[in-house]
Amino acid sequence: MEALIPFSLNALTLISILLMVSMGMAIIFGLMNVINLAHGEFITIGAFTLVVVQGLGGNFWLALIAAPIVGYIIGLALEKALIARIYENPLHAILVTWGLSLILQQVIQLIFGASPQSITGPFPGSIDILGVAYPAYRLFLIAFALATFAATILVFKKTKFGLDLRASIQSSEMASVMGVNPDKINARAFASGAALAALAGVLLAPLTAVTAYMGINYLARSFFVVLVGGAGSISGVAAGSGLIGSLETALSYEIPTTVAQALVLALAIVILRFRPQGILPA
Amino acid sequence: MSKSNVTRRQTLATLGKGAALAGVATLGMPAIVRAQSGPIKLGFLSGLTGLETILGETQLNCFKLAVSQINAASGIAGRQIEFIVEDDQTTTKGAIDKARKLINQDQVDATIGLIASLTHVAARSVTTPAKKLLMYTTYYEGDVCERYFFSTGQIPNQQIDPSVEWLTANEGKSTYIIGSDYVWPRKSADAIKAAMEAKGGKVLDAEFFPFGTSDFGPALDRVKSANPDFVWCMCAGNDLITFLKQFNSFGLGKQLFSQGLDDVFSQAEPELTNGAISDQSYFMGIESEENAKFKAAYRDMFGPKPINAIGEATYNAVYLYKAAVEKAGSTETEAVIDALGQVEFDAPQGKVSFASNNVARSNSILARANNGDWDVIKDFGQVDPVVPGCSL
Amino acid sequence: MTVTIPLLSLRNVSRSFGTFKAVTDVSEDFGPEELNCIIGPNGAGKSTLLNMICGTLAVSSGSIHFGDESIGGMSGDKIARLGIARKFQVPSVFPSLSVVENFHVSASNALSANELDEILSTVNLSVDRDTTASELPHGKKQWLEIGMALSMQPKVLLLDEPTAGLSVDETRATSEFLRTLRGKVTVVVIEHDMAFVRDLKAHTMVLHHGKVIASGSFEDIENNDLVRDVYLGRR
Amino acid sequence: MTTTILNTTPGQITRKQKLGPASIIAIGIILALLILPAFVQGYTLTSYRDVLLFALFALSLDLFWGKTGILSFGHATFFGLGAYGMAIMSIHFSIDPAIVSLVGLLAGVGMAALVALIVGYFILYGGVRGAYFTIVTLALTLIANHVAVGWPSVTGGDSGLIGVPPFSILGWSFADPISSYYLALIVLGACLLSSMWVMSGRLGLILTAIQDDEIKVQTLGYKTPLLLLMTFAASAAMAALAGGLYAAGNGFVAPDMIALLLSTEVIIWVAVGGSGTLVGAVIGTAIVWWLQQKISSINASAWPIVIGTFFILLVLVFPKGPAAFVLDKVKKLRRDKEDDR
Repeated sequence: MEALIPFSLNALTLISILLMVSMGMAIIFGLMNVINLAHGEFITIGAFTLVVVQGLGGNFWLALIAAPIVGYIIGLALEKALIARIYENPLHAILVTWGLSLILQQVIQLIFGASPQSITGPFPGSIDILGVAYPAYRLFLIAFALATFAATILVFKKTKFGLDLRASIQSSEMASVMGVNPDKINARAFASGAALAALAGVLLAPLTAVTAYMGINYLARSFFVVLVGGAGSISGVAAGSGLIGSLETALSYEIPTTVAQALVLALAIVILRFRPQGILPA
Repeated sequence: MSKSNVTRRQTLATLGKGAALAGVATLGMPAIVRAQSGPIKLGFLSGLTGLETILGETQLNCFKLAVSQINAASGIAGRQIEFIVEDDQTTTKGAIDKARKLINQDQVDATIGLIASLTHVAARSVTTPAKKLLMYTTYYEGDVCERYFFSTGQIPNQQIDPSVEWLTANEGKSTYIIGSDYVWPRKSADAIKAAMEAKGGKVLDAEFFPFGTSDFGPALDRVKSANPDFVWCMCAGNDLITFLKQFNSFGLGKQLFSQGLDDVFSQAEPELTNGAISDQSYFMGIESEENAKFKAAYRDMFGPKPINAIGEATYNAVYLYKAAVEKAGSTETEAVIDALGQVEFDAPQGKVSFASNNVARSNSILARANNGDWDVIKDFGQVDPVVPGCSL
Repeated sequence: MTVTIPLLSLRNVSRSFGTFKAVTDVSEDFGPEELNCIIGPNGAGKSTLLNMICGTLAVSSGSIHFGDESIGGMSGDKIARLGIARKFQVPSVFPSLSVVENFHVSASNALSANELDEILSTVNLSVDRDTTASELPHGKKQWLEIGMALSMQPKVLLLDEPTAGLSVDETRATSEFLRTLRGKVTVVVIEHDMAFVRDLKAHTMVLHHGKVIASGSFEDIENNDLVRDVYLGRR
Repeated sequence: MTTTILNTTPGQITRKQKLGPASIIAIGIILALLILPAFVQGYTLTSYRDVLLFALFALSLDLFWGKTGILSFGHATFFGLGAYGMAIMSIHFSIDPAIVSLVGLLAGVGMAALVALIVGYFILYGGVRGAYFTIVTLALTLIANHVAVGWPSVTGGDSGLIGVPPFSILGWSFADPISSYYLALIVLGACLLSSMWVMSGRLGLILTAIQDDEIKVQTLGYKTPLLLLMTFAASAAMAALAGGLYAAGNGFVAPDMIALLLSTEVIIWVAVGGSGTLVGAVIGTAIVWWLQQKISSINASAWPIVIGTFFILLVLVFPKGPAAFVLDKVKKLRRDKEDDR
């Protein structure tokens, strides 16, 4: 029984990480159908916002507010300048966003240097849960990820922006007849996706090395979370993260982690054969 | 990369054109004679973009420092050193392409550098058949035995064996290994097992994680259950930082040992590395006249940046090459290789020289990180490298 | 053509989407080498029926036979290879290929130069042979698609509103052309345009709310009260 | 019907019956490459040989991506399987040296084709197309790379396997730079010309038609998943052929020959040459290789920025590829001149 607690907490941590990094992807790839290979760099931008904020004397919480704003602004600018021209052609999206990703990585490295950036996270100690000590920050991460997820769902289900976005995805012609400007909605949706990714970057920074290349580690997996969960639905992300995260954690207790990760990816391919729409389609 | 570097490259390019013209003028001379006058050409090849940028930069700086010192002091046997810097992007394709360029197009006399194992394998596939000298300057698993390949970093018997001796005597008899999933940690784990067992100790388990692992939680959970006397980490590069962050947050209260830690890591993350033990051939804290001069010169040229063993080994490689050329009286590869076995250099870490297996006799220093610096716990002095069955 | 064409027969064919019944209990024979029309108001289930015959949609219950072979639930490409060709409602040709290339793709066997010329003149596209399909006007796209169906040398030709969007002249030409097929191939046409159906003098079946409410010669249908109420009466 | 798909009797497909500009360019390039060793010697020639093999790899991707419009992000998997097949066969098994290269090559090519068939079956028959296919194949490369790194007893792990013998067959050895260069050139030339020939026939038309409207092609009686699967497998086999020869040429394999970076690089090569032209893949590979050599030697950190910017320009300025961009300009110039007359 006691062994089960750290196991479930570890699984929850991984699920939360996947959830955080995939929510932005669920909007940009899942809803808007843009293959964004620069998604990882939006995460990196978030983490480096934390580096800058702390460098200027601010703290983690300030960065947690600043990063989504920075992500939103950069996302908005990039959408206007580049992404808006590539909605029609997935191949163009792949090339442009991959190019963008290379440029962002190198520019961040030129500005900040190659060595890992030092940052300070909140909650250094651990907390006792039913007699098992577990790092406090991880518990915070789990709670924060769930809260962000719930908030995102609410925005998409209840606000006008969410409705407009879903309408304009169904049919941009219909949406414009209804008085929605699809260009504006697309820009805001893309920027929101970037903002969520940047938020994930701040949350990940206390757990991992902050470098210009940190984002690429999350790219392929967030695609998979969205695909397996069901592109086109935000709630699918929870299903996808839940399945991949718990499976990977469980397998890693039994077989080498490398093999476990390969196995989970292979399983995802098989799932797509039988449920091409994902576990929880729109 | 800094602007000055670009200008330097441009200067070199102009120099190169001058050399080409000189080549036309002396076309009648036998090639060997022509090659023995004019500047000596060295190739620097390493990962300057991508995941190993930080190590590659330090390595390149140390290389440039050695070259500029030698050139300022009238060069090698009166000849100036020209150098060409190439980026292997930490890929085999990059390493092969650039090694070929250095050897065929730039016609360098020797190539120095490299970090990741796969790049030295790739570069060797070019340099060894071409019978050109390659000097590798990173501590590694140490199983290469080739006439044209020299290494100035530590190999397991210089790094792991002494560490295990001290750890089993002072920290305890059991350890748990966590490493990145590639050859250096895997082969080193075998060496650790053998060394631990020889001292009556035990490796409880060894786990290897793919590059870019974001969560070590489950592994740390298992470490906790296994309850080893100390934890041995061989995660590489950024994954080492990730591991340290999570290791500290779990607060296991275990001593951490990692021979991947050095001044570059400890100065970037003083809090994270605090208290960890490492074994390197070089730490900035070594007190010697040579090291003081080395650090001062480095600081003058590049500012207050950390130097690590990989960098110092690169610095040593240039000087060892210089000594060998002067001894051989020629840059002809075969003669230089014969001479390399007979020369030594007063390095920042102490005297270094090559053993008969082409690996440098280097120091082995056990130290503990203390707010970014390293306090020497025990200096094992110079250790002879052992590559089973290799004598060249 | 000397090949005997088997009978296309539907027995109690139904198809539902969730709780909605698009087609209910349709039984009908489409006689060999005969012109057949299916008419009915929008949403009557005409296209659904056609989709089931050519395998794009699975049959919920009932059976479709082509000769001795049960084709309900067979994959579309297999049904096509049995000799059932289909023309879609919206002209569906390959826009990035030229007219000739479209025929090369559709033909069941490699076309000889003569066969190609024959098809081109049949559908009146000889001058457009190297035009890219996307550049053809709407009417010519319709003809191209009919030509593609013919190049498969089909035994059954299913046509979904072949005159949609055509001019009066073009419609007349289509009707004339279809009559020349009588006796060579079984033709099933879905149509809206009553004048066109009358012109064809075809065996006609009327669908309403997914059910067959009448079937017979066009004269019979025209004089059927029920049909007049639900469909013809509205005109 | 399938038997007639590959059938291209001359004179049948009128628009393609003349030697098109692409074929003329292809033949021109091959002829130029034939006499290259007269001007380039020694080890530099081995660099050109590797460019030829990478061009073959790019050709294999263009065969699938360019012709079906479905982008595979996993082609490095097949290149890598070819390389590892060659290396594992020649290092782990004691096979008669007279045939070891052939066995290694066949093993690699066979493995690649098999993996393509299995994975292709799962996703192509599952109806996965477009962007989804791209992401799934991306995962394929990640898995393959995990296996290559994480199974050191077979693959040599991170540092790979060294000691792959030069390609030889029944005593004919291609060890020296010149013969291995010609081997690569012959294989590339044969693959290029034969795939151009096949693709100019009905199969090429049908694949283009699938891009336009797959359902319509099905109603014409074609098993479109099967056609896509076969093209994918052929493309994978060709990639493995390139990989196997590359491993034999350089004497070793390493996990970055089966990694995502290589998968993206090959996409760049094809995109630069203009996808769908086949010969463009070869030209694109050479151009990018040359640029990469030059730029990264001048300033290492400039290369990623240059290539990134190039990608963006590629889409925004010349979406059909720089080659097509230039060709269009030339055509327009010519047309303007004719108009003037």
